[in-house]
Amino acid sequence: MSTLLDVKSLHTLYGSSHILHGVSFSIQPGQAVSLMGRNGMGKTTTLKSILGLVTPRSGTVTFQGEEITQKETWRRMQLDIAYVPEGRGMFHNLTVKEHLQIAARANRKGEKHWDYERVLKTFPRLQERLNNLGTQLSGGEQQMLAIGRALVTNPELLILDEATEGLAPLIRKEIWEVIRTIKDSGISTLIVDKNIQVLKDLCDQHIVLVKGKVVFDGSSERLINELETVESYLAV
Amino acid sequence: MLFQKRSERLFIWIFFPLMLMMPLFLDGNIFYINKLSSILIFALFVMSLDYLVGRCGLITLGHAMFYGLGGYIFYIIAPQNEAVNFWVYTFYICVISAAIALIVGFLVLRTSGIYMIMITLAIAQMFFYYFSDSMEFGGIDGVFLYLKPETSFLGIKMFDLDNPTHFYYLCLFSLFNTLVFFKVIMASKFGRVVDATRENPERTTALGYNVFVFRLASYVIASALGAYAGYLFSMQYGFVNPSMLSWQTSGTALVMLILGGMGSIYGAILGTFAYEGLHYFFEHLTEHWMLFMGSAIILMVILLKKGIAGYIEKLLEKRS
Amino acid sequence: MSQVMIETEGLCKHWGGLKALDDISLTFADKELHSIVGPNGAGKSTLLNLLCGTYKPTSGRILHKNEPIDSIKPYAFARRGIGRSFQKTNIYPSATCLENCAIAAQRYMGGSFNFLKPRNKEPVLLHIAEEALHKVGLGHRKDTVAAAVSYGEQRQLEIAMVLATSPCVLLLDEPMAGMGHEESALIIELLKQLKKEYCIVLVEHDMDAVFELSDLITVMVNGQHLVTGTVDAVREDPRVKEAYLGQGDEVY
Amino acid sequence: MTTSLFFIQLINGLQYGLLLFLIASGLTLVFGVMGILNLAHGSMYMVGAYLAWYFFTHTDSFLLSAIISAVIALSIGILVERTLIRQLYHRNHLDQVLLTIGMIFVFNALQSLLWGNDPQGIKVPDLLSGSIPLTDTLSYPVYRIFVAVICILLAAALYYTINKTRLGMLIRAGESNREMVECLGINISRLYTIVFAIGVMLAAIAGVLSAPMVSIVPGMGEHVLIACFVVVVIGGMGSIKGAFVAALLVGIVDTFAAVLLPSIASMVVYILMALILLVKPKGLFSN
Amino acid sequence: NETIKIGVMLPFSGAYAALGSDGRNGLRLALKEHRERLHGSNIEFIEMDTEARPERAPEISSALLNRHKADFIVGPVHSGVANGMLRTLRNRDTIMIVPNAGSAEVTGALCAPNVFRTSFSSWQTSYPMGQVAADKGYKRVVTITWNYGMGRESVDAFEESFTAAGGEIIRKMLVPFPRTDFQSYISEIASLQPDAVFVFFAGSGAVQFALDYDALGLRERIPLIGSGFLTEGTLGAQGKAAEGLVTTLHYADELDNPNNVKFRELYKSEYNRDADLYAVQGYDAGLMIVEAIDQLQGKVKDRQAVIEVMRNMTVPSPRGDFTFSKAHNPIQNVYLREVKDGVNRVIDVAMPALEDPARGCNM
Ligand SMILES: Nc1ncnc2c1ncn2[C@@H]1O[C@H](COP(=O)(O)OP(=O)(O)OP(=O)(O)O)[C@@H](O)[C@H]1O
Ligand SMILES: Nc1ncnc2c1ncn2[C@@H]1O[C@H](COP(=O)(O)OP(=O)(O)OP(=O)(O)O)[C@@H](O)[C@H]1O
Ligand SMILES: [Mg+2]
Ligand SMILES: [Mg+2]
Repeated sequence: MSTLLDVKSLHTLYGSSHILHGVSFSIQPGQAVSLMGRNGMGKTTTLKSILGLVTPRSGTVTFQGEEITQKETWRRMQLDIAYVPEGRGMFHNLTVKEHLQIAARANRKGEKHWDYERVLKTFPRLQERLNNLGTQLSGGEQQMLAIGRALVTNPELLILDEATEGLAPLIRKEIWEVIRTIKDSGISTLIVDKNIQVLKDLCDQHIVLVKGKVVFDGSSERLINELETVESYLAV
Repeated sequence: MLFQKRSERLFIWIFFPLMLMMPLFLDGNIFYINKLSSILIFALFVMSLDYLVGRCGLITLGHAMFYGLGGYIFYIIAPQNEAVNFWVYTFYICVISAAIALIVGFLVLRTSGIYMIMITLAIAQMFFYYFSDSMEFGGIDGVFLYLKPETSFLGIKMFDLDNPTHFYYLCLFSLFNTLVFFKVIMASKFGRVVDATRENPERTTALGYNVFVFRLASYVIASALGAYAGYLFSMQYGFVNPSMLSWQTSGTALVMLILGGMGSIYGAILGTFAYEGLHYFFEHLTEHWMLFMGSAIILMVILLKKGIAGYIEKLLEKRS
Repeated sequence: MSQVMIETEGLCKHWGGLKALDDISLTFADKELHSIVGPNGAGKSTLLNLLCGTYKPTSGRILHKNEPIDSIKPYAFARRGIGRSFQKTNIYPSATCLENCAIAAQRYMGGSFNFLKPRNKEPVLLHIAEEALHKVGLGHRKDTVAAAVSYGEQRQLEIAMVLATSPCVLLLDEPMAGMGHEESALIIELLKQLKKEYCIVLVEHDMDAVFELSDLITVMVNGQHLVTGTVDAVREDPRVKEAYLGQGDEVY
Repeated sequence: MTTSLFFIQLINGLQYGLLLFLIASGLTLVFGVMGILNLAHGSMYMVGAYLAWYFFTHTDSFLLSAIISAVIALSIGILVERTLIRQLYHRNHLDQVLLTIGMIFVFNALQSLLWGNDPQGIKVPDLLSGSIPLTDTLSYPVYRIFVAVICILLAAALYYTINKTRLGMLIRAGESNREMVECLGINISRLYTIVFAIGVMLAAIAGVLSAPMVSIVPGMGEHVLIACFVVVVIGGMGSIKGAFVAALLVGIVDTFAAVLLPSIASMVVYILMALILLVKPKGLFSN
Repeated sequence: NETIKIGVMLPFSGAYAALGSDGRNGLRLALKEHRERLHGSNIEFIEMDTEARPERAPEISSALLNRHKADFIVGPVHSGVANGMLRTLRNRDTIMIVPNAGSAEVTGALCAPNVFRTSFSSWQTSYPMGQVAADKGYKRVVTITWNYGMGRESVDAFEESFTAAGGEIIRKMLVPFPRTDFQSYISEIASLQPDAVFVFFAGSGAVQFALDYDALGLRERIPLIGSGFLTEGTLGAQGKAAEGLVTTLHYADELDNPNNVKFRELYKSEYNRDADLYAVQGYDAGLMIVEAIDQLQGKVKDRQAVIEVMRNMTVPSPRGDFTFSKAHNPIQNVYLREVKDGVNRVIDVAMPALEDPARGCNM
């Protein structure tokens, strides 16, 4: 099967500061890919460039063989991409229930693996907070809701920025389990997280950014072989 | 340095010398001098609004209340048939309006954002109707001041207020002082906290500042200066009218401010001149001046992202 | 054991019907780092918010150096030297990093009602601010506008601002969240230094850091106090394992 | 005051309140829910009244002229959002103030150019022209009852849409975080265009429905503008229920103040607002 | 040939815009019609929009006086604006002609040699109605008006003659200006059951009051009388709600005299709309200027002479000839009118050659 997401030499600037210097990588269907790097290296910027939340100066983004570099964000998302932003992007005037209701939809194939009930089953804490407003949740609950909200769109590609930030260890484990399940069900994921120990088992492929450049792009095997170099990139 | 931005220095070096010489060019044409004086007065008013809106982040739609109060307080406290001292009454008016601002501020500053806009509007409307429904203050027709104050200070008579040119210089002098005054405040340690309360009041509280008190202080300062502008205005034609307090006056000032560029203080002058200039120009062009005025405003919002001051700053940045 | 800095007695906070905090009595001693952990929504941030005056307790008392402080104004907490960082980044985005810290430093330096003194003409104050930046490893960013630094750096700035107020009690809400390894390590080092001088209350899900730093750990579950103890005691407590840590076979 | 007069005044107050809600409904949507400060709202009310008058004199059918006016208003709304408002979402809220004040100027000029400055009026549609006697001197026009009923229906429909439907949730979500809504695959721009246009249309429909009851004059929009903002804010931003209650409250208080406290009658609404905001700084029905 | 400058200060936008443009049209018509009597002077009009905003009045009048050096300044419509203008124009080197604003002060406390009024004083339009009401046998009357100068003056004038003739005012209602929500007041009136209701409202207030009064069913039960502004320029908007209203005013469209017929014809052909009161008042201001230029053979720079001429002038107005009182207010007939089939029909002369008492004027 053809490549799911293909990113080619992205250059992105904020005003006059050049952040991404030709980032390229690709994701195959069903793969889980990690994106790692120290603070401020451009991980978030890469994700935003893929989604069209910032406009890259040059480079292309191709999804399922279709070039989407010029598309508006919402059109890209309708191709069944889902996004969990860093900072969680809660709506201050919507309840937990409404967060899930507005996002829920079947994907382009008409499948509905994830729905309201399944999210609540996965994150029972949310069940107890259904009528709280988004910003009246604890930090971790917000993170769960953000992930749940992304899942109910039944994506082909799930993009998580700082996937487990602010989650308790047990819940974190839970999230990794969820990601493993969705990976098993054939959904691809692109994960930004700092936990290299987990990522190296969970993901098939790993990308490391340093100062807006891809310095490592390889399989878990290669990662384990070159763990020391990579860890030096990440300053572990 | 007080004036940090290049655009600011440039503006001040062009504007004030030009204005100083203006009466020479105008050759004593009373109308133009009067017109310029009233623009300068209004610019002073808009500047005090800029301090509140642009600097303190306190948006009000009731600032004109103090503009009007400046006039009415003068009418109320000054004796009818005796010329009073200008400086003494400046002091009185600033103090009385500051006292009113202290009470009003104490109430309105409990709210924020759109709610504060509305509560300032509400209180201003109360004053508006108080004066416009009253019999003793001439109702909606307003009242007249028959005598202008005299301006001697330590025995030296500086301005003759019946002389339009003198009055003009008084306005220019006041505007310049106000500009410097605000600049000094904003560069001060007090100004640092004011900036902080605007950007993130929650955090500022967490750092241990009593945000309310800083806002109140700013509100009082801006209101007293707004009243001073109204005092000058009422003196120019010897005439006080409730429409000075109307929300339309507040709205117009706000429009001038946004047009000129918020938060820069000197943008207030630019905005006032631009608005009045356009108004004057279109009004003499056609009876349907509103159409052109409206279109010009719309165009300017769309094209200028941060008002005229912002545009000038961008131009200078590009060149350097 | 050293002097008690902050003490809570039967502290409760209810949101409508929800008991976010239920009868919490704890003491926090000077020169100790006391961690609070617990599952998401356990009420940790709520507790910090009460300790620093952002919320008012539904019932119960808070004592600072044996004086009740639950009825004083929010800003007065900071004046007593109770400084906090926020879980959700909370800075002055359009000011430079240095200015962010300068605002914090000015609070305790005083002179905030000085209308005339230029803000940039006070070397002592700027020095304190700069030092705070250096401590968290942000020295090189001092002239960058806070909005333009990355998320992780903003978290560092968040801590620098608390330090710049020269507090005696530090309430830190997930300071390491979103930070990379290097920065986390830096903060851990920093906290090790700081806990020699300050009373620190730390809320954090990064258990490596918690175990490494804490003198005492309190575990909360569903608004209730589960257990307080030393690192080893808590680590091995089966109730904690069940409610929070898991069985210890996984990496966090 | 006799009991019967009391009840008559109560009815007057309710009716005035309902009319206020009608005029403010579009503003509740555009300003309260979407967070766009549209000061030209009053102008659209005026435009609606003038359109109704203009088409009524040409078609002689109230219904037809109402429909045409609504369609024109909708198109104006779409046009304005697409070309102007859209440019300002990323900017300071105050830029919207400036823009919409510019629009007030333009609408006023166009009104005077197209329709002149004379006061105009249209007669109540025949079907609704009767009246119901209340006392031996006073009777109540059927048309006003009809308008009151429409207001109540409108309030219910708005409440349901905003609070219970997915569309309503999306609009609210957009006010909170546009970018995130877009990240859910929703064309927030189009949604906002439509909702803004509906807000504008509601203002115009209020003008149409008022046309047989009021004098159609230049500047009629500016008179109602502040009252509308008062209603939305007292009710609590974004709350339809709040706006409805606030409108009735303002209507009743204003009506009774006019006859009982004539010396401060014009201030009473503002005193009410100030008091409410001092006690509940975010309005009556805010979260 | 000299250029004579006429400054026009009227509202061309806002709520009074219609009044402003009619006044301006009338003024222009007079000067155009009598072109040959101008002794070849060039007439230059300088038109300024007052927007009916009093706070702009001093500035604009200062512009006309000081910058344009206008020989005549015609304006305004609005009394508040008039006050502001008087402040700058009283006893200055120009002639001010007020074509509408009826506030008592203009030819009362603030009267001045160089200030004339071609319209009316509020007293004049309401005083006669008191007599008429008493003659009709009304005993108990409620008055209602806006709480502002003109309103209070009109109601007081009515009260003056009505109580003198033995009537009683059982309630004086003052509505905050410019409120146009009258329903609660009308309900109150209904409960008082007076013999008649006297009102002073103009413009949109007049339209709205008549509409509400009719809608609540009072028009057939309690007669509505008022100063003529209740039905002036508003009949189209009021429709059948105005039928049967009785008012007093110094003009009526239907006035049967040759000047009026000619004027209305001319006006219609020139501007393609029907003349109204405001057009007449503007027209009369024009006639005054024409007459002064004619008599002084174009030499209007000598203001004293102009004032002398104007003071003794008889203006051949469409409302009937009128002269000026010592305070420079018209001495004119006030007509009794009733609305029939959408027109103000003249029933009678309520008071002939009525002179305003000019209280407070010591000229
Ligand atoms: N809005 C902005 N304006 C200017 N510069 C920015 C902006 N946002 C980010 N940057 C800069 O871009 C660089 C990359 O930021 P980005 O947020 O992509 O980093 P990151 O890898 O996601 O870091 P973190 O792990 O801390 O989230 C940083 O140096 C930051 O300073
Ligand atoms: N303003 C509020 N209104 C209603 N409920 C709230 C509010 N704030 C917090 N809560 C609820 O109170 C509970 C405790 O929240 P708190 O933020 O203290 O949790 P926490 O322990 O900090 O969790 P986390 O580790 O996820 O940050 C949560 O269940 C949350 O939903
Ligand atoms: Mg990031
Ligand atoms: Mg928390």
